[in-house]
Amino acid sequence: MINMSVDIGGINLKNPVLTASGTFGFGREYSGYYDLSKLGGIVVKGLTLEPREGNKPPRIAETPAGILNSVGLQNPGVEYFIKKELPFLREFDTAVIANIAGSTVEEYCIMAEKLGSLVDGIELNISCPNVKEGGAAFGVSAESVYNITRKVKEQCKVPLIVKLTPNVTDIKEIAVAALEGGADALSLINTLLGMAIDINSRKPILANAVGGLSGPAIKPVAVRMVWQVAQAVNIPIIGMGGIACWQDAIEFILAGADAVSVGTANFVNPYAPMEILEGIENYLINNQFGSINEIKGNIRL
Amino acid sequence: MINMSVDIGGINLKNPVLTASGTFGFGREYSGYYDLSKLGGIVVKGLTLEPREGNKPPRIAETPAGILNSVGLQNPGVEYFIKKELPFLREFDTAVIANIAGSTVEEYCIMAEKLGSLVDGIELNISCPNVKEGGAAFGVSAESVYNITRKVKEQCKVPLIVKLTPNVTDIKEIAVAALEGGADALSLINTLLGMAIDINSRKPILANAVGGLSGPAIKPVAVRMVWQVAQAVNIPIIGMGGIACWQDAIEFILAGADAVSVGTANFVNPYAPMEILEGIENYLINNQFGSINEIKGNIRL
Amino acid sequence: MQRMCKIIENRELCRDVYEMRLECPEIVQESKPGQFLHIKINKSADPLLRRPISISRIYRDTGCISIVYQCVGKGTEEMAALKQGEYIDVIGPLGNGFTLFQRKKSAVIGGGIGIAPLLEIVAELTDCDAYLGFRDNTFKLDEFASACKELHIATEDGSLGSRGNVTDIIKDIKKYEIVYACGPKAMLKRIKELCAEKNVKCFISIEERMGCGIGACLVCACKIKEGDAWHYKKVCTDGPVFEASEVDFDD
Amino acid sequence: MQRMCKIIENRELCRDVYEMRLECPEIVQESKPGQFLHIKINKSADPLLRRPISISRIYRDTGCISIVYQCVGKGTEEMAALKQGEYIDVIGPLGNGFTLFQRKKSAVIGGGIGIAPLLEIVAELTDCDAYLGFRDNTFKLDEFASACKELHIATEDGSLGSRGNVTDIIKDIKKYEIVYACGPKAMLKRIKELCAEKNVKCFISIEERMGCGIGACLVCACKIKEGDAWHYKKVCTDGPVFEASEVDFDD
Ligand SMILES: Cc1cc2nc3c(=O)[nH]c(=O)nc-3n(C[C@H](O)[C@H](O)[C@H](O)COP(=O)(O)OP(=O)(O)OC[C@H]3O[C@@H](n4cnc5c(N)ncnc54)[C@H](O)[C@@H]3O)c2cc1C
Ligand SMILES: Cc1cc2nc3c(=O)[nH]c(=O)nc-3n(C[C@H](O)[C@H](O)[C@H](O)COP(=O)(O)OP(=O)(O)OC[C@H]3O[C@@H](n4cnc5c(N)ncnc54)[C@H](O)[C@@H]3O)c2cc1C
Ligand SMILES: Cc1cc2nc3c(=O)[nH]c(=O)nc-3n(C[C@H](O)[C@H](O)[C@H](O)COP(=O)(O)O)c2cc1C
Ligand SMILES: Cc1cc2nc3c(=O)[nH]c(=O)nc-3n(C[C@H](O)[C@H](O)[C@H](O)COP(=O)(O)O)c2cc1C
Ligand code: FES
Ligand code: FES
Repeated sequence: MINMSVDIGGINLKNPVLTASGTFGFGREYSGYYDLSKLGGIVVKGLTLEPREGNKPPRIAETPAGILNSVGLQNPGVEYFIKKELPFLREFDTAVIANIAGSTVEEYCIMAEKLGSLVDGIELNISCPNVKEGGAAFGVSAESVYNITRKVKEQCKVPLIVKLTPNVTDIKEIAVAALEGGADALSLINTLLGMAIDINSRKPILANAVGGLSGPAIKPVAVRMVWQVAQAVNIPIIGMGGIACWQDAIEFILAGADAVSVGTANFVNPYAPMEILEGIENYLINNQFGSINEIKGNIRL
Repeated sequence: MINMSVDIGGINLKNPVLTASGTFGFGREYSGYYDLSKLGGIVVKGLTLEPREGNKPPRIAETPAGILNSVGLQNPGVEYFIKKELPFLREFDTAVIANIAGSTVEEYCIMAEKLGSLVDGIELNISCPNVKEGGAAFGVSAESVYNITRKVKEQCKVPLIVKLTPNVTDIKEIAVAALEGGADALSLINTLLGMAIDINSRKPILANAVGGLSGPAIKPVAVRMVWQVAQAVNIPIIGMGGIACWQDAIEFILAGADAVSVGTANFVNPYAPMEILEGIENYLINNQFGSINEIKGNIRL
Repeated sequence: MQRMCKIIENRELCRDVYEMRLECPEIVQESKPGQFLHIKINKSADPLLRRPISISRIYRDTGCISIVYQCVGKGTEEMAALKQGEYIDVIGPLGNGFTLFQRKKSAVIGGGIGIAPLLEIVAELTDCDAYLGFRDNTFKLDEFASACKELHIATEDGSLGSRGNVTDIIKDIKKYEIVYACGPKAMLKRIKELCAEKNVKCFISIEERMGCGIGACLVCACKIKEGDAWHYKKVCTDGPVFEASEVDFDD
Repeated sequence: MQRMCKIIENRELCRDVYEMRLECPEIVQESKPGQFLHIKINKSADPLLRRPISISRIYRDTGCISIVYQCVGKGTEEMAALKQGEYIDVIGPLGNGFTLFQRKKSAVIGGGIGIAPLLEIVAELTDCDAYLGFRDNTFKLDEFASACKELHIATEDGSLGSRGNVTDIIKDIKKYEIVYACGPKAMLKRIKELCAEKNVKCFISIEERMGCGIGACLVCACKIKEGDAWHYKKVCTDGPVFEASEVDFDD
């Protein structure tokens, strides 16, 4: 029998397939396509302390093998989530991970406190601008990653996953900072900053001018970063970035991921997470492995 | 009449379409497909002081809408280039730009000296590891970019183009460092660091494990960086990264590029640079612009 | 629901405008006018996303749906190249669709490819006039002519009907109790004003770039007024049909 | 040269192995055995690159070229789905190709899909034997049988000929003056050794992942010995055919 379960810094997942924040709403929309209890976990849409309306449309642009998005964290706020969305998610036998975003460290801390142990884990989205420190994203300097991780960890009653932004010179250094700050696990990658211009209107396609690049196009960058980080830290890694089929998922696990998140692929194929789960299981069987752990990081150089 | 010429920091190009370093050899291979004199310029394969054999194969992996390469600077050395390749290139009425790479600042300087004014410009490839300083690429810290630019500029008898690596947190800061070091122009982007794994052999596809990602997949990142850099510096920019058709080229020019380089697209369509050139000209005509300058950076936000 | 649908027919109606008939009995059962299909044209990652295309006709007897689409880019061009007998990956029906009021005097107003979702409306309503605007080439006029009481046409180049915009040929909007409209934003905005002036109830179908098409990604935002407040609703699930009066076009 | 070539035929020979006949008179004029075509299967950016496929037969009378290919991934699978009458984007002929010596007693040795480029060799030579190895399914045996003096077959599952590797059924390599081989690396390495032992001249066709296919990008490196030194040559222009003795397989 194949052991599909994985432990992500204290969160026990029945299998290594999650859905990525912002691409799966609060689960409702996909619940008509398959039983969400089959998922290893659901990472919910990024939450903020107060409700947010997000950016002006257009918020999406298609690029070769990818998309740019600038949703701007539209969400109903953490309290609404707890009252109105979490009960629905709790009907399913799957891990629920809250992705949180803020403009200041304090906001993140308050959210972690409010979420308490109502969720199975908290994912820290540090790709947001740090308003008090000039507006650069929290995630681009090791120092600020260390700081925010340490402070939020103090408030966290559940395992803390720090989600790394790929828009940095040295992802290993950032990963180590999160580790030292107390992260129980890491997830990567968030989107690459990109831009697309409509040559007829001569305007950026996104109302926000720039947006986050996701989808198959970024997979090689994501695999590389997971590989680098897996060598630099010894905490579990959730790998993501362009995973569209089970082969992609295996690639991330071989690079060093303990689990994978499916993002943009949900838009193209709502069944993607289920097909990926099945494919991983078959790969293990066909290659006579007994568990995910046996292939994690298991490449020959 | 349309004025297609552009000035790149003192290099006068008859039109804004160049071919990117490493994707066009020394021009010979494509000379059978069209008259190279029609190009704005040719940026030759990266040169080193001594001949290099490069990395073990496989050196290429295909990824969604992109490729990874790890050629490892296979080249016959700068002296062979001057003696055996340059005379051939000089048969054509087009700008010849030497792309140079090295392991130490001194190597770059010696090459610049040797090239003297035999070429129309020198492009500094700073994506190479700085062997004396721990092996990080020259291009990832503002300080080392400033240093290498300043030192090479002292030896340069022709305009100096600094080619930026996209694997950095803040491309604007790097661009400013190159400007302050004395760069006459910038080119961007070089490849994004990526990786691909063969799930059957459980080995990286590239013998070198990691390689540089190029092709349409990276276009949104490249356009964003060109746009950011165009706002930060006032020297000419050669934009590249995934340009496959004239629409892509216009996108880069609207983002702020003065000229464009065609790279990976040459492998797919040897006529790509010619088709792009024609498309740019038609776009200017159809939209009643008189020159490239009129559309450069001309987007409405 | 997601289904592989057989292409029964895919033909050019006029330059760059195509009609495709799909066999999809299960989707037909749940479909109503104004809803859309979210179509993955091939298996490639380029183009990556599905394309939202309105349901143009629902043939309950044969279990088929017709869509009418215009080639404007990579996706629609590839769609035009598909052949009868091939299969295509469809999610649908999606969106809210139009609520039809049989006993009210109605008008449909369409601009360009925006006339596509109006075809099923006129097929289902008994007392309906149509106002259609085109740039130059016209299509589907016969179907409108036979299903509507009156048919008014405007073309930008004057090649058929009045020269100019469709909004200019609507002489007496207040004779209608309900207006259903689809087309370019500028047209919808003008119709919203016309209807507001005369107090005519008006439903419009809005286009916005989409990701998932099912409400999960929040990219398809449309600004909706609610009293003095506003917020973004989702075109894919809250729409694509909205009451014209609640849509804020000024953003 | 680059041409859009019409597909005259595209049929399955055995499971996952296809033969495609292309109309390309200008390419035919310049082609010789062992050269390859560099094929862009569709216009999409995914898959992005061209695919190198050996010329299998050259039909000078009809101006056609046959290629024989195995479905191993996205590109070849899409190729298998193409239909007669469609066009495909081809650059070719590329590479050096085999130099044939008519008056010498020759053998071709092929493994799996590596037999493809050998077909034209046996068609052009008069005194040639063939040694072919397959995993299970065989293809193109008739063509070899009628063009060769002797035909020896090995299959891994023993379903036809001897069970085992093709290199095991070559009893007397020294009766040949020249050997032409194509197949998996391990097979080529073994053949190189066999021929070296008995001093038989041997030409092999090498595969390596390619970018441009025309010598500009330097990704298709193959390690070649020259005396005590070595350097990387380009499979696409210096090869794909090399003398076995100069290829360094140990890297
Ligand atoms: C609810 C709805 C119903 C629609 N019904 C029809 C219809 O019946 N017939 C028809 O011809 N068109 C319809 N459209 C527009 C149609 O979706 C676009 O024309 C189509 O997606 C363009 O794809 P492309 O690849 O050809 O163009 P590209 O410009 O290459 O597409 C690039 C990206 O932009 C998106 N995009 C481009 N134009 C539009 C647009 N107008 N609306 C939404 N997304 C767009 C594409 O989906 C894709 O993601 C509808 C759109 C929506 C939102
Ligand atoms: C000179 C030469 C001649 C060849 N002749 C034939 C032939 O006659 N018949 C045939 O079936 N195959 C031949 N091949 C191999 C053929 O090119 C690959 O099987 C094909 O490119 C696989 O593409 P794919 O998209 O199906 O596979 P994928 O694995 O999806 O391809 C991914 C990438 O790897 C490359 N690649 C994968 N396998 C190979 C390989 N073995 N050699 C080179 N590149 C590879 C692809 O070109 C592509 O860039 C030849 C290769 C070379 C170099
Ligand atoms: C529309 C959209 C919205 C997203 N919203 C969030 C978010 O709120 N918080 C977050 O941490 N990441 C967000 N992401 C990033 C994804 O979770 C994921 O890291 C990224 O898309 C890469 O994975 P993919 O290529 O599989 O989509 C979003 C991505 C998309 C496409
Ligand atoms: C095979 C290959 C070799 C390259 N070699 C070099 C090089 O020697 N020096 C350099 O500065 N850039 C090199 N590049 C980077 C390109 O010049 C270009 O910056 C990059 O590929 C992005 O453009 P593209 O997406 O159009 O290819 C190489 C790229 C490829 C694909
Ligand atoms: S398209 Fe995803 S929410 Fe509307
Ligand atoms: S494939 Fe480009 S040099 Fe051989």
